[in-house]
Amino acid sequence: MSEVGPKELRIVGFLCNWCSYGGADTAGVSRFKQPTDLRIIRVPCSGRVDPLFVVKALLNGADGVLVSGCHPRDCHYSDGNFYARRRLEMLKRLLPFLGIDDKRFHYTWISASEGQRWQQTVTDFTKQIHKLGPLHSGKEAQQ
Amino acid sequence: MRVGVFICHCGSNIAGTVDVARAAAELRKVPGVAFATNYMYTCSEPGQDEIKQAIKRENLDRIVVAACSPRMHELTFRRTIEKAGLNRYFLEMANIREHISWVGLDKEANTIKAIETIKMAVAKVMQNKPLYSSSFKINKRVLVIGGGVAGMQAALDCGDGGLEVVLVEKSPSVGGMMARLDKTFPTIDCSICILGPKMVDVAQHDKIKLYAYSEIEDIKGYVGNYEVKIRKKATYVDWTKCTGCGLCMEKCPSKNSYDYFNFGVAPTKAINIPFPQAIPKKAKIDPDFCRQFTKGKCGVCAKICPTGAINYEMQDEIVTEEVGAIVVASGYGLIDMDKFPEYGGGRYPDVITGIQYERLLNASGPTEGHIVRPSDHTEPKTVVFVSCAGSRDKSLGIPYCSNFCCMYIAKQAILTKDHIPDSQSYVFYMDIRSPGKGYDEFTRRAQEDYGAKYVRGRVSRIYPKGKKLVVVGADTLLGTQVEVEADLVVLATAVTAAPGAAQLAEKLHISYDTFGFYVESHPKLRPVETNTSGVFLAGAAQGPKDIPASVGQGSAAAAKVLALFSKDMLESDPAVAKVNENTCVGCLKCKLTCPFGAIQEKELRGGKIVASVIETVCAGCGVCTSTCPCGAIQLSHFTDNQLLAEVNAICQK
Amino acid sequence: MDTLNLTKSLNLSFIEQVSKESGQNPSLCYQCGNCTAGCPYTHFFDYPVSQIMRLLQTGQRDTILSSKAIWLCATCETCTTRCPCEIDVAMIMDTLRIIARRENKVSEKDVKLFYDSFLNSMKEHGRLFEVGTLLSYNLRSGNFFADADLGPKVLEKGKIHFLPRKIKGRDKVAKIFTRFQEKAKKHG
Amino acid sequence: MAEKEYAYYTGCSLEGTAVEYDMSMRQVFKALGVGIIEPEDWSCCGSTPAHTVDRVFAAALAARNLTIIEKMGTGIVTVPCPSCLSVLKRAHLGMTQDESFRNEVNELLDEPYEGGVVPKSTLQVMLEDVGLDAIASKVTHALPGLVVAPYYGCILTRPPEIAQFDDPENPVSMDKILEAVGVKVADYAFKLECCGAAFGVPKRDMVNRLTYRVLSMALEAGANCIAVACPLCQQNLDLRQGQVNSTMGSSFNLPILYFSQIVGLTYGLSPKELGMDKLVVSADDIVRSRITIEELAQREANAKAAEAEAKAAEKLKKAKAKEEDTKTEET
Amino acid sequence: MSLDKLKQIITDVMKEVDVVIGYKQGFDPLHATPCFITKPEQVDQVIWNPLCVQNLASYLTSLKKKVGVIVKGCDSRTIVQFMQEGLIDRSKVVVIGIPCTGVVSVRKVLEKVKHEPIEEVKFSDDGMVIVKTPSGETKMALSEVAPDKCETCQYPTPVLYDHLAGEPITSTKDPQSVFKDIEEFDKKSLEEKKAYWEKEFDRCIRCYACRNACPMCVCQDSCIAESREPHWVSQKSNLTEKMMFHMIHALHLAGRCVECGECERACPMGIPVNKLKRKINSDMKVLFGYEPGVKPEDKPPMFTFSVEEKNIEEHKL
Repeated sequence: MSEVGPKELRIVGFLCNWCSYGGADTAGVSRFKQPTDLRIIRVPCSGRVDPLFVVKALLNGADGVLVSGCHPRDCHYSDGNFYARRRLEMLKRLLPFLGIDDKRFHYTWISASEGQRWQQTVTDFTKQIHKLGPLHSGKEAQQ
Repeated sequence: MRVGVFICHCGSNIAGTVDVARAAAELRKVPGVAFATNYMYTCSEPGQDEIKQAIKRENLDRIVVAACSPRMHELTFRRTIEKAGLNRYFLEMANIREHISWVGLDKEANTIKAIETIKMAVAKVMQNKPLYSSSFKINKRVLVIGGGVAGMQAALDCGDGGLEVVLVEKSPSVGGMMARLDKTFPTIDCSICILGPKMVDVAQHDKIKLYAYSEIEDIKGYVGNYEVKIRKKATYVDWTKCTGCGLCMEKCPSKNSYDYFNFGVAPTKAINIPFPQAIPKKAKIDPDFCRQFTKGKCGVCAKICPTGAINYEMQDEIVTEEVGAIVVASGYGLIDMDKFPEYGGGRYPDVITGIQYERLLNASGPTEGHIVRPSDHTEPKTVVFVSCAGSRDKSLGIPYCSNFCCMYIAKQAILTKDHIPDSQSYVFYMDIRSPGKGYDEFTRRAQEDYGAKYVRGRVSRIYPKGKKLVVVGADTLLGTQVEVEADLVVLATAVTAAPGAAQLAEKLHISYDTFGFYVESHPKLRPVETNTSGVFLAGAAQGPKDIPASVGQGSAAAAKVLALFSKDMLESDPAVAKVNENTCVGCLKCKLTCPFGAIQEKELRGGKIVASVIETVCAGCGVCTSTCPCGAIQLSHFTDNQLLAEVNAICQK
Repeated sequence: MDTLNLTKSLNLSFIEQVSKESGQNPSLCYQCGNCTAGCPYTHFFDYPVSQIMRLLQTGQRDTILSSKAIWLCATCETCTTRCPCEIDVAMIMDTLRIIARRENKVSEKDVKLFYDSFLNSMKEHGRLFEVGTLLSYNLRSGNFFADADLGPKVLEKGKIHFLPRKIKGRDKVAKIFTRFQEKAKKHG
Repeated sequence: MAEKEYAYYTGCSLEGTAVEYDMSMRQVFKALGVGIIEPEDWSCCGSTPAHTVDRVFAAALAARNLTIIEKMGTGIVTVPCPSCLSVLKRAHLGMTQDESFRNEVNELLDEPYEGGVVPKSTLQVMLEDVGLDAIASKVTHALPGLVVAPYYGCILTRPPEIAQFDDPENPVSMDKILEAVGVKVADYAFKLECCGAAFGVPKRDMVNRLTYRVLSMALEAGANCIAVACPLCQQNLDLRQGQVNSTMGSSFNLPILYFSQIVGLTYGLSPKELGMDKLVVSADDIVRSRITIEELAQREANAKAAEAEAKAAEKLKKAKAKEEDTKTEET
Repeated sequence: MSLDKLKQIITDVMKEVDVVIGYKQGFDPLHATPCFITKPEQVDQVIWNPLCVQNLASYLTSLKKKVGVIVKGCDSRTIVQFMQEGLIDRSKVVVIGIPCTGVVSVRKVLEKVKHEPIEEVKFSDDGMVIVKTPSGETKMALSEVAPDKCETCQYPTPVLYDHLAGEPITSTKDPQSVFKDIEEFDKKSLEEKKAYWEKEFDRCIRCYACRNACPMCVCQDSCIAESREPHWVSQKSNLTEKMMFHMIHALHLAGRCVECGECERACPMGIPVNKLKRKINSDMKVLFGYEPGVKPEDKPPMFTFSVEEKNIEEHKL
């Protein structure tokens, strides 16, 4: 996309409404500074995140995808993140088989009170993606 | 489609680091956006008026508000657009404050991020569908789980408010932990004297149906309409016949039964009434110790019972109750002594827990209020209290404070001096936590008037030396190791979640933290609600708390139930899953994964099997949607297409 | 006692150094005193171990490094075993000793001398030569008759060898010493 | 059991002041059919001073031996001395859990250690690998009248993350082994209190006071002997007992035996091969009290018979008294 | 196994079911084709030889009647998987199992005979395939022209059956080697793997034959690859959309694919479409100790969870 500055990469984040989205809010309220590459999509629960969303984003231009939900046992819907954990783990193992570095996809658990952890996660993940560089070369982009 | 975009300055909170005017200008270029503006405080009354007017003036049918977090003001703006005649679900918020202006340093980058985030919201709102709530009838009966002081308070308040109450208590009598206490701090009034009348009220209240010695087997349903299965455990005594005369207990030859009520301070009989004030005052057989059960012969109680109430063949019974709301007041547990090998791990009889000491102090306890050492029944002259036995101890996985130990230790130190005037108490503590009304004065009194010696430091170990127990600790204020040769040591053992707390939570579909305490909906603003509507919390099941706090929560939970039941009908949240019966292939994988059992099998005319959502049970997590291979079940407001629109808005190769 | 000026004496880089070398976070300590309470040596310490932890939290580098306590700790691990905050206190004491040795700030010269005699014996013979170690320690400490009363008892039991048992690979053991010294020099 | 072979890291003390530990341990292992091989050309593990110098350096001194043992291919090395054990375990665990640490240590070594050795105390091997039943099955003799206070010392089970054996606050392994060979064990609260052995030489006064506490608590618990599994503890409690008596004004005369010596005595091994004569506080009384289990059984049977006789006499007396009573009532 | 015995079983089973699904001779001597036997006189059409490649269990979910079905070891896993997912009523299915010594890949045979017309196909007792074409007879070992799945087959005898036509056979293939090819492939560099898949998927013509042949693809006409509600893939014929389709197929089969190989057999472009699913299966084995279609009482791992996942560790950045 034209708006993305030359230094920024495209990172998509799927955050559950009750914990991680709240954690990102907490980080904001606490003014914990973060890199600006990430774009956040709010979902009710990490269990709502069909691994296909991650694939869709990665195939269509994202350089990295982050999924974050409530800590195991703390799910607002009691079990949603347990399903997410299995499905996202399956995807994480599949990506390198397709030739996509699994470091481009990270899933984790951050609670609404863990502003600092959110800041750390965004910062580290963004750094990791920058280390890997863009996923899509210019040639493909034209295609 | 005519989307209106309202970008908030939030004073300088957003406008300080995001070029809001430029964002508005960029958004105007987006296809579908009919109107875009920026405004100082969108959530203010004039700000909301501006939205309403623009909807009319510009003929807008979808609204995007770019401002703070939707967790903050989504409801506000939903009401705003509803007042202007739009369906409330035609609103999307772009969080450009918490996620952008407050966390990014570079204004240029922030502005680009804000523009894209708003574009995502626009893309999503264009996929939004109008959603409507439906209403359903409420069953105005309430279930209270736990007959401790919190649960009884909730039951009595609900009952007095005219609701029918079902009260389920796990042990043979109501009263909970408070019934075991001798006196209460900071007033030193007798615990059972103030609790007893409440217990009687519970028993006699015509709106309260009490199931003692019963447990929750299963819970089905949803707010307004729960179906609860209750297991009435076998007591081997027909309570309709038992008069509580106590003759059986007197004659029972099994004298070495574990006394659960007295925490094993002394043994009891295999058939017993737990304590004189028990409600209901009925006898119960402990088959682990009863000779009839362990040896297959005895039958003394059956022979002696004047009403013929004994029934060795009794089985557990399952009863079903229907209620509309649930108050969970299942209380707390205490950490086991065996977690403290350095304090003997339970091997030294004169190292006891705080609650055991309460029973020694209590006039109706096994020693009739005489403080004696369990080992040799002599009166202790030197008593050592160890606070934080397990609490604030990360190495035991209990980093939290148990809340009320500081206070009861002070109370016990005072009572010790009252009972044994020539005794000396020592209290090992790390911090004295006494923030309640009159609490700090009370702990001071223990030291100033009753001469309890407070020693700041932990106890490292306890070992027996002759008849004494040597308590080795530190006085960090003196900067030295200290030793006390004690006659009796009382450990303020850490408060834990009640045994079985996690299993009950699973049945209720409520969350619990890593320690097993139930999680409230909001730590400050929704302290007795849970995330499952219709289920409320009271007392120490939510976290360690003292009597006044538990009673307060019991009443608060009752108020919540009464408010919920003030209407005859409830409105359901329409952001639930919906099934497209045309594309559903009836594989029912959604039913397999739904955490709430909200999905049923349904046969259409012509025999086709499809999934069907019970709207009132669906909580809106969307696990079904990510499970369904053919996209036939879609979580409203978070459909595949809505989320794909957001992905597509930012991922275009 | 003088007022302790915390602004001036708070040595953050020292706290950082100890944290890094020991792998322990001193901030976890909430001063419950359990380490002191269980310490068998506390009567001989100038600062009980909980105060060493406190001094560390407040960055009192010089006081700590010149304390006797860090040299009198025998690493019995009681503090580590019982710390409710899961701090390896003995490891911190060890680290402080290492730093003190490196900085030549040893308060308990006798203890260090004994350790050094031991290490020298090891470097020389590959194994510990008990008599040699004791003699060497006595000579260097000026404490000529330390434990002289015990000598005859041991002697009588035929437990003492007057000649060191030298192992074949003692040059290899010595090499560990020299490599370490070289490395230490290189890194300052 | 007999097929299993262990590397046996003696350690310097067992060549000198703790030679009787080595002698008795070897005898007991032989009796139990446990094969042990001494690693060739082992060196001192560095305990205890090396860790005051540097962690990597300390680990390297220990790891040199681990490398040698790794090549022997026994997998497990059994170590009688807890001090050596602790150092070897620390080096082993540090090097297997942290790769950069391993590399640093290996830089100091001629041949790198790859992490293939599990160090276990001799106590652990006896309890877990040999088993109490096997230990009990070799008993031929009894030590009636002996009451032992097992003294574990500070680092045999601590810290739990390193030791990974027994309870760090109330260890019972030695109690169990001694009970298995039919010895009476006193419940004793000072099983773990450090005796100060590490400072035996430079801080004699300090050590004497610590030692005093341990000895007096054992006595108070009704013990007439202390069992140890650590050469430093033994040396401290035994050799310095006289010193303690003169500085503290006490008059202790408590034999301090290695647990292996006690086990050996119950196996009927000769006091000489168990190194009993090497003890400073004489254990001759204990040795003299030794009888065969057949003798013990005879003694017990006699005692029982006597008791039964006494009881019968008592009964008869009572019955007679009762008879008298009824007679008087009748009259 | 004797064909007579099979026919006898079918005749018996006919008495209790509405239809029996088996194989008959196809349009040329190299092809067998499924047949639906509803009358006793049709029993004689039935054949059994290594050309009987189709997975007949695929039909079970769409039939409402009581059915008898002939399955090989590999096909039987489909039935077990259906049972795990509650997709069939077991009481309405009579399973006639055949212990199988391996089938042929028609594609491989045709390559060997350079796609000449087939005049006759014979199988010798010593495991040879003799194919007669206008240019003469070609002899090839069965193992040479077997599909990949036969090479590591662990279940030559059906994992479940009501009748077994023949004596059970035990697998001689090393169970450790089942995913050897997957492991080998995974060792390649990311660039190599990416290039491989781009090349393979670029050939896809989106005919959906793989999906249609798949017994576990229960969505049939509701497949999201062709729907607009939801709209996961566009109709654009570019690599991204092709890959997206194959990812949908693979992820929807996560922990469900019984590796019958029908997708690959059906693909006209010879794309190794089963490879992705086998990769996921190898992970399911590691993560959850799960193998699709083996034990009827198992739960497919993507539709359940454990509170403590033994083999999933939290990922650190």
